[in-house]
Amino acid sequence: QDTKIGFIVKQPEEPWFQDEWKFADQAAKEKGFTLVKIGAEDGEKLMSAIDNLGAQGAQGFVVCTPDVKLGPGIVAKAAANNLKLMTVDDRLVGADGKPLEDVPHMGISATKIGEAVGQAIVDEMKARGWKMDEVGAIRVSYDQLPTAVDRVEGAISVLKAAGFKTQNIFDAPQAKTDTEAALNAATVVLNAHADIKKWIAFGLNDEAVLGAVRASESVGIPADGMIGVGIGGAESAINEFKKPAATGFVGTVIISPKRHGYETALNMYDWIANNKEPAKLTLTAGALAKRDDYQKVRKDLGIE
Amino acid sequence: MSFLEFSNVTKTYPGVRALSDVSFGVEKGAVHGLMGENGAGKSTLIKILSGDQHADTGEITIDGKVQAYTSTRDAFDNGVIVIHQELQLVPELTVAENLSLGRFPASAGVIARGRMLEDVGAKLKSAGIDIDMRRKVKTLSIGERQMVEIAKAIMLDARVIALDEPTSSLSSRESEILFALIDRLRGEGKVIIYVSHRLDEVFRLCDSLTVLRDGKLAAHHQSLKDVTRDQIVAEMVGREISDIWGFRPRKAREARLKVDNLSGARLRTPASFEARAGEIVGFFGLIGAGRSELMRLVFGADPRSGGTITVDGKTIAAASPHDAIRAGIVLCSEDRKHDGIIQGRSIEENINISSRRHHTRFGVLNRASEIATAETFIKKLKVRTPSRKQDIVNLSGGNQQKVILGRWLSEQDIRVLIVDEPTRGIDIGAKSEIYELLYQLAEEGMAIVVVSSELPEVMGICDRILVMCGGRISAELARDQFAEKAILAAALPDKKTPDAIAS
Amino acid sequence: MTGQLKKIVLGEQGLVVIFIVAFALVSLLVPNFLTDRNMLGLLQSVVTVGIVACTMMFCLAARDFDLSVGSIVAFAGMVAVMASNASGSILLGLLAAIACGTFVGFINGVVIAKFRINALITTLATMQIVRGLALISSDGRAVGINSPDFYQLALSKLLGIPTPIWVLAILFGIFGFVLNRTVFGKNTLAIGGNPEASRLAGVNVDRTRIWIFALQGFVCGIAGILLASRITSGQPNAAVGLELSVISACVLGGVSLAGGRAAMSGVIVGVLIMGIAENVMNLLNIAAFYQYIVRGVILLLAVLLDNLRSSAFGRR
Amino acid sequence: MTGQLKKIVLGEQGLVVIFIVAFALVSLLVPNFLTDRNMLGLLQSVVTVGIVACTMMFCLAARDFDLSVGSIVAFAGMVAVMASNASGSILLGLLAAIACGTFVGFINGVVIAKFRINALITTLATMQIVRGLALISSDGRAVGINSPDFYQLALSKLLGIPTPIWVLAILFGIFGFVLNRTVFGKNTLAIGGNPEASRLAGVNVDRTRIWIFALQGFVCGIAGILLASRITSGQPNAAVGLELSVISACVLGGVSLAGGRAAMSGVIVGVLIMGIAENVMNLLNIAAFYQYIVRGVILLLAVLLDNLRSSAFGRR
Ligand SMILES: Nc1ncnc2c1ncn2[C@@H]1O[C@H](COP(=O)(O)OP(=O)(O)OP(=O)(O)O)[C@@H](O)[C@H]1O
Ligand SMILES: Nc1ncnc2c1ncn2[C@@H]1O[C@H](COP(=O)(O)OP(=O)(O)OP(=O)(O)O)[C@@H](O)[C@H]1O
Ligand SMILES: [Mg+2]
Ligand SMILES: [Mg+2]
Repeated sequence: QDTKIGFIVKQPEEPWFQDEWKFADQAAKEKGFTLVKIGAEDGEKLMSAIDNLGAQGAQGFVVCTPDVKLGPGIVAKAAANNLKLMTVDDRLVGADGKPLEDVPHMGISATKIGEAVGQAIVDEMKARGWKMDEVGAIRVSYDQLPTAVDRVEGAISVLKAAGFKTQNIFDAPQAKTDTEAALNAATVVLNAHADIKKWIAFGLNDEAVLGAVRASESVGIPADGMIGVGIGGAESAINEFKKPAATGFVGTVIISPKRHGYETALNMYDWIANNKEPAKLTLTAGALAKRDDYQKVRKDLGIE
Repeated sequence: MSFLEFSNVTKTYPGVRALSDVSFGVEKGAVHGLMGENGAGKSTLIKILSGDQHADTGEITIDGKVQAYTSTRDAFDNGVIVIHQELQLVPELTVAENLSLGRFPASAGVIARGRMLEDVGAKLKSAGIDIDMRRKVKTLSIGERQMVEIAKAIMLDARVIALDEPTSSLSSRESEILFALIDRLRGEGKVIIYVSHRLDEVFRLCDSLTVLRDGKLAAHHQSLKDVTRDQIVAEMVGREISDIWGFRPRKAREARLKVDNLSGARLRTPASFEARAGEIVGFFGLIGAGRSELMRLVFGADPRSGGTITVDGKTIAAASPHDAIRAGIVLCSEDRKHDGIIQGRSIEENINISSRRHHTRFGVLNRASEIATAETFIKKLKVRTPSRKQDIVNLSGGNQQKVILGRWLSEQDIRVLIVDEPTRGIDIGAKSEIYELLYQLAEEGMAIVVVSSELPEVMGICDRILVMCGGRISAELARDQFAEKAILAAALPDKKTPDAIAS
Repeated sequence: MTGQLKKIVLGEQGLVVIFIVAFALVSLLVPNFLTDRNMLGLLQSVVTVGIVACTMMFCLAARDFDLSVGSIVAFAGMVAVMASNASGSILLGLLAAIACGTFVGFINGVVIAKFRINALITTLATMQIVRGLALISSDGRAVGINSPDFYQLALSKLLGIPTPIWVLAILFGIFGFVLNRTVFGKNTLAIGGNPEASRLAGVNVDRTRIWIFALQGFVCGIAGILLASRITSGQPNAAVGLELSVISACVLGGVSLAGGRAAMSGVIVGVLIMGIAENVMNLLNIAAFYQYIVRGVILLLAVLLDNLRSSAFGRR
Repeated sequence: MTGQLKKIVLGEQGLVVIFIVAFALVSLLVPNFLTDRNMLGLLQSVVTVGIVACTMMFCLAARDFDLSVGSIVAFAGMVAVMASNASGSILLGLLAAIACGTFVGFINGVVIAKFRINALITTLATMQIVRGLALISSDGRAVGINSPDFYQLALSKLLGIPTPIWVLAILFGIFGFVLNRTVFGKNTLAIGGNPEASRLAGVNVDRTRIWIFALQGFVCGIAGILLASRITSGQPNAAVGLELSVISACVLGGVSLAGGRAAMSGVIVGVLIMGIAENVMNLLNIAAFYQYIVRGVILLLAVLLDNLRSSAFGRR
């Protein structure tokens, strides 16, 4: 019987997941199994997707869940459909909020990524010789998404540890997770504190930080008065680095979709075909990419 | 060959043959009457003439040229204007805009407002229609709207003008304006097709006449000189009706409905009146006299600001139609399109909507009784329809009116029946049957209030007439005091000589 | 023969016939489609949409709109979980969820009927308010279920068929009956046909509308509970965009947005068409971006067919 | 005095008056609100919604709906960027974007007017199809702009005011004029007010509707270009949910969903109210979850006020 593996992601439109799928496909081609890609934006779609995989005769699946609290449900559903289960990016938790250790997982913790962002910003501020007191921070937030909260809180914890004042951190809540919403929210913050001339920005992803950078440009803050560090390293961030002149978008913490996509699919295949159970927990690292070294960083991570 | 010629026009709707093989011609400078029972196919013929509907077979020729319209626009461009039976106005636009719709004077798409107002103003003035053309149509009463609708006929230089029951919501004063207008148009050599259920109007206006029956041509009169009313009625209905009122004296009993100092937003002067069991009370007045407003207040359709309503000695809240119906008051409203028919639902449902509560248990319908009720009233009121399941919008105007009447007549324990223009758009045969029904109900002890703009009607069937003028009751006459002049005098706001408008 | 065929396809039950033909085709052509497991999975996937469509049908038939359903479903799910967790009694949790759903629906109804505020706007507002409440009550995070019995709601089976599917079937039955055979149903249709005429015919329009929205909330409460049980947690972000799926399903099923026209059989078919489309796309492994296009095209085709059918019969 | 006051507040321009009062209050109470920079930021943030609202007003006035605007805006933005990059000419890119937008709108119009498919369903379908196209054309990724001149569209200023705001103001002016003073505008209102009467009066209803949707697409094209320039890239996920914001703004501005009633001044006020609400909430640093609730309540209050106003004048 042919091996069939599902790969379910929470936001199929997002470049990140597109990349994961692309690399998983690569693994499928190499090993000759069928990969079924399904997008499941919420818990209900996810449950249907698992049923659907079961009906198709798949033997296992990799999932990035729309919500980690779905854990027990996913485990039960997978068992009901007799499917092997691995998670990627987001680790499942039980009702008590503790991770489900039994489910093999590959990922990087949201807090860790946030901390990397914070560290990059602190380093850049030091390099530019900024005094913490005269800098304002835009926290582009999308608190509806727990991951987003963890990421920005991670960044803030590093900033605070480096001596950044809490009262200089301003919240710019996005109504949606696109650049325009971040741009509008950040503009308000910048205009409300016109006296602050130096700004830093961080958020859920590259798009959010880009919004803040665009906002700084539109209110006339020069590129050297802005430090934005994004997360993801997808096209929109790379575009910034390709621009002829440097912008306030200083860097992005690239997390590699290659490992996440390729390796999880491969592990799942090994598990099904060769009964080789994957490691319970694999943590990948993010890497900071800046204007001058992004090509190298991407190559190191196995992207192009 | 005549100037306007219908030849072998046939039209079938699902389950209904509306017109079969109708042929006749009309000459220039003539007003041609078109009569027939409800559902005989008059409106259908007019709709085909206007390009709104297409005949299955047969054709229309004007001035020797076969007309092949694909839309109403083509009909305009060929000089055909039609005033439809149902009002076709846009409430949010002004009178002037409504009259210019479809042909605004404009340069490069920008409306020449000045020119528009000038044109419309001139046309309205020449026709003797006195309506502020800057008002939005939604602020006009039905009668005023009808006048606006009629004004469309003169807005364009038409060769053929068809009017489908234009006087059904006009009182005699407005009707006169219309008749003068028609006379003028005749003088200008237009062809005019005039649909009406009112025989006196037809005799007053028409040069020739066609009678339709069941979609077929029943009679065609080149001239009305030697034709009698009874003959036309017989051609339409298939039997003789000698006295359409058929008034029967009754005895009024105890007072059932007592209205005391009732007032509301649109009826500033408080009104008081009463109606007794077994009595038919008529309300007459000119357009805008406030009769409909008063009845709506009694029925709780509009919020009242003061006054009391008593039925059989019991004061009732009547804060809504729902309450009023349960207190035994029902109102059959004048605006059937807006307030009467429930579009998209069957005849059966339209009839049962209110009275079904007598047959339900725990809110569950009693199908058998619903079907029986529907069938009963379809038969009793002679509604022309292929089945009780027919969507009410597919019925002819008069048949819709009958269904709405059926809705109210199927109610039980009515104490007070208010009918506002009950015979609007209803053919002569059905009219006399409806009067007969009203008499029966009165004899059974109901108090009946009839609001009508047809003076002969109120004089013909009522025991007592209340006249309204300018929002208040201006006169009350018992049957032995009925006199046209006196009634009209009371109805006229400006105390002009009533002879000028008496028909 | 062709005349006969035309009559069947274009007749009153035409949509059902078209659906059956389409279903047969899909069964033949798509591997793994017509298996027990896939059928059950398919049905389970339409439970939320199907349940909410029952009352949305009434809403649309009365010429109203309800955009708040997605939020209410999410909120009710949260309440069910949190109340169960807090009180330790699942029953209490369920009651609380249904009460909350009904209450929100009731408020919708009162605002719309009594203050005469446009239903679209009112429910757009409550959609946001209720979503906000759901997020606030849980600080934006999903809430796990303490008692495993709660999952059983969705996992338990009767005659081999999961409970949620039974609930759906029962609600289909009840609301089909209510629409056609009760005063409430007929009044709803009448209000949609002509609200003013219905009022003058003694229908208590305001009360009927309030009832419709309250029922809608009630049903959303049930849907929320089943959803929470299925996904084993209360999620404040659940069921985003549900309103559009539900309205599409209803319109696909021949419910007129201009009011006055609705049939339960149509809505069931509409719900199933939407579910099958999703299911088949996943079975055929159609790429995510193309799914958008396929979904749009199916929607268009389905209404187009229905339209041809209606216009062949001269009704609009 | 109170009579006078009542007359002003509840009169034709009542919404405008209420708005001015609210604006004054906010200016006084919210620090940093009434500054040049904040005002410009506020205006820039409503450019997309405002531009699209211009034609949505026509759409609603004609008793139609357009849910596809968000997708068209995103798609047009993508096209602008990709065509500019491919051809090396920004002008060509802009033309391509506007042509694409107009084309989608035109298709919407043709399907709705000629095949008589419900506008809600049609545009729900095109909304998905066009979003799918936007995602497919770029493989779901943002596309960067090669030529920095493209950014200048959004960054350039005239008399100290950024170009997008000028564009918005000009479109407000044009469409206000079109609505009230042209045959097209009056026909639109007539179609919404009474479609049957308009048809019988010889208005080419189908053509007018097609024009409305084509214009809507055209305007979405412009909005898409400005948005792409503003965020310096074409993003396939941009403007999700735009349709609801735009429709809310229009309804807030007194456009009747039952058709036939619309005014540009109202729509402008509606757009500004929505923008100010967002702006003030951010200025006051209201937590994200509470923003949902505040947004909903403001929406309700605004229509409630407008309703009181209308009913005080006896119109429905
Ligand atoms: N759209 C339609 N669908 C089905 N039947 C229709 C439709 N329109 C009209 N009819 C039927 O065609 C017949 C003729 O209707 P028409 O409106 O021409 O009558 P009419 O002579 O104008 O009657 P009235 O005096 O009541 O206005 C009626 O039996 C009516 O029910
Ligand atoms: N919707 C409305 N808005 C504002 N004014 C109205 C409205 N409807 C009617 N009116 C006004 O109320 C007054 C009385 O109305 P109406 O003409 O209906 O009275 P009526 O005596 O029943 O006459 P008829 O029924 O013969 O038309 C008129 O002056 C009319 O202009
Ligand atoms: Mg007729
Ligand atoms: Mg009247």
